[in-house]
Formats: sequence, structure tokens, C-alpha cells
Amino acid sequence: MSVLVQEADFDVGAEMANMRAGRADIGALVSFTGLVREMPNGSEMVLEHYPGMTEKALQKIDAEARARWALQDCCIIHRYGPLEAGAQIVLVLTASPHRKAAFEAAEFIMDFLKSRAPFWKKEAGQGWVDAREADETALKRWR
Amino acid sequence: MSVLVQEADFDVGAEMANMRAGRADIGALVSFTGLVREMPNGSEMVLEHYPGMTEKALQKIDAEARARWALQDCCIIHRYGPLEAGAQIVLVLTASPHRKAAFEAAEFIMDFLKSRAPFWKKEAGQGWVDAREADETALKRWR
Amino acid sequence: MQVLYFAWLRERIGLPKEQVETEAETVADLVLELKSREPRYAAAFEDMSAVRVAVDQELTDLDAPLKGVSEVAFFPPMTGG
Amino acid sequence: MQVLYFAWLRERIGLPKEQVETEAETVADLVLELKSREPRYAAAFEDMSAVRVAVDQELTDLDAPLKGVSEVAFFPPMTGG
Repeated sequence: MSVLVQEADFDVGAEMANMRAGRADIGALVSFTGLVREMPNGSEMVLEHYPGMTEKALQKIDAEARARWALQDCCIIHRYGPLEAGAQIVLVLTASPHRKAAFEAAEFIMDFLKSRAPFWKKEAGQGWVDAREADETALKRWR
Repeated sequence: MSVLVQEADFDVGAEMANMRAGRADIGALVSFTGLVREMPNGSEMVLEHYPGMTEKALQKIDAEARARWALQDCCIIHRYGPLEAGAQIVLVLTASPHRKAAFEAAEFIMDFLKSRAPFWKKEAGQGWVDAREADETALKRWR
Repeated sequence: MQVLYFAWLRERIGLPKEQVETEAETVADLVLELKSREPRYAAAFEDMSAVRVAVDQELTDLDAPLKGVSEVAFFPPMTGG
Repeated sequence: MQVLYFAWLRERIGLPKEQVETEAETVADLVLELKSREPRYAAAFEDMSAVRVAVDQELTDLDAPLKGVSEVAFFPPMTGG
């Protein structure tokens, strides 16, 4: 399974080692890790999601990336539940023979995930995080 | 020091943990790992470099990336010497509050490193690797 | 039909999901029906430009037909990643 | 002046570096001087479009002046990363 939605933390080094294990044809491995940034008031947030749809949405994004680029492997891990400042939220890993495909696919996945996967952030003491106009704009690049 | 040129292998997970240690303001962490791809004849290559100039060239690329993007941190590790198929060659890590800067800076660094840092690959049984036209073309994007 | 609410829609309506019996033909019709029921729905669906909808776990829009559908979800624009 | 050679230039010329006493004013002049010395230099510098040059560890080109320079390096297009 290349898509995981979980409350537990993840280990980027272990996920990379896992992707590289038993093969020597990968030329480029790109990772994106999204982290909880320190907030002015309060240091915790809660990530709500839509169980069932979340997995489907991420699998769809994963499949779309594999269809558009020559990826050798691809992995998306997204957490939900309470998360402290500095915590890891999301991991995207892409493997390809060449760097351009690995970079582009990782960016594409993050751009779609941001505004198309059913997650909602609530900051302690601040309420629900507003969607960023920039995230919607980022999608246009891939049309 | 954010630039390392070394014969020894590196640990991506450890380098990431190092970059994140003691701070909670990073929102996006991008890594690029370049690996030795299996070759049709022979399974080893040697990476020659120009000690002294290599460090300078990488530091210049690093400084250029920090000047162009709002990076919170940046790290380049490049190996030299004999490398087997599947081995790690290069690591670029970029940290930023937002993903766009982290992605672009990592791509920029790799594009410049590929044809502006003094490294030369020699494949066992195959001879010196030719420079790729695509690598030179990739630089034009950043002008 | 199962109707689900997430984030501030869940909070305003006061429950995460409910079974709704409806003859509504589209999502828009369902929204009108819910709004006419109780003020908390009217408050939640006041500004539909701030509401996204999924039908059977696929993102869609207010025009989506409801025939044969088993799950409809309402939520604000997504903020994952 | 120290002159360094890398990759196949090092192999063709047969040494990684050497001390060169020269009056050459530019890198191009130095290349001509070396080529006239021995066939192995002529072979290495046969196609200068395949040769890159660094002066005092900075990438430059054949027009670069050599006055005050302590290190010149010749090598093929780079293939790192």
C-alpha cells in the first residue's frame, strides 16, 4: 500500500530505506515532509478527516501522479488527530530514474492533497484554519 | 556548515532530524537523494572531484539558493570515491515555512550542482559518463 | 441516506452524521430542505461558497443528483498537508 | 602556476597536476603552449568544446587572463549529482 492515513507518527528515513530496499534502479528520490509550525497562541492543533474518503482521495492523487510521470514508486502518509508544534503531518515520497519526474510528481501530489483531500486543521485557541488562496492557485499549474 | 563533500555515506533521516532539532517554525522540508543506478555492465562507479573547488562551488550554489528563496535552512552533502549500484551520491535538504520555496530551492540546487560542481562519474567497464544535454537545458529555467 | 458534516459545519449543526429521509433530487435541493428544518442548518448553510460537498465520497457540486446515493458529506474547503 | 587535470583529461595527459612556468597571458595561450609541447597535450586539447576550465577554482572560459593566477584546472563537462 502506498497510501497511509494514520494517527501515529512516521519515520522518513525508514520509509526511504523501505522504498530503496532490494532494488538499484532508482536514480532520484524526493521527499516532502509537512510539519506543524509554531502558532502564536497555543502549541497544538487537531487534524480532522473523513475516514474512507480520505484514503480514496489520496489513492486517486497517487494514481494520477503515476499516470503522469514515470515513477518507480510513490508513497503518501498523512496523519490525523492532535498534533503539537514541530510534529510531522504529511510525507510524500517519489522515486524515479531522473530527478525532474520525482520533483514534479511530489509537488503535484502536495498541491492536490492540500485542497482536494478531506482534512481540516483546527488550531488550539484559534479555531478552524482558513483555506489559502495560494493553494487553490497552485493547482492551475497542472492543468 | 551546510555543505559537506565526503567519501562516507550519509543518513537522510539523521540529517532531517538534525535540521528540525530545537525548532518548530519549519513548515516544509524537502529532500532530494541522488542514487547510483544499476548499470548494464559492471555494478560500480567512481566519482572524481576537485577538492577545494568542489566545496566552493557547492557553497556558492547554497548561498545563491538562500538569496533567492526564504529558506530557514539548507544542506548539501555530496560523496566522492567508489560507489556501488544503489548507493547514495548526493543529498539536498531545504527547509522553509511554505512548500513552494522548499521545492524550488531543492530543484535549483540540483540543477546547478549537476553541471556546475566539479564532479565526474566513471562507470566500471564503461568509461567516463557524458554530460546530459538535459542538465544544461535545466539551468535555463532559473535565469 | 447518510449525511455527514465535518469541521465547523459539524460544530454548527451539532452532530457528525445523521440518517436523512428525503425526496431531494440534487444536493442543492437537500440543502434547501435541511435549511428549512431548523435554524442550526440555516446557519451552517448560510454561505454556500464556503461549503464543499462530496457524494459517495467523491468531491462534486450542488448540482449533483442524489438518486441511488448512500452518502452525502458537507465540509469547508480542505486544509490538509 | 599549478595546472590540474581531471577525468579523461588527467588520463590522456597522464598526470593529475604539474607546475608550469609560462608567460601565457590567457588560458587560450596556455592551451596553445601546452599543445605545442607534446602529443599527449595535443590529444587532450584536440576538441576544446569538450573542455571546461577553472581559474583559481572558479569556472571561467578560454579568454580568462592568467596574471596573478596560482591555479588553472582543465576538465570535461561536469557530471555530478
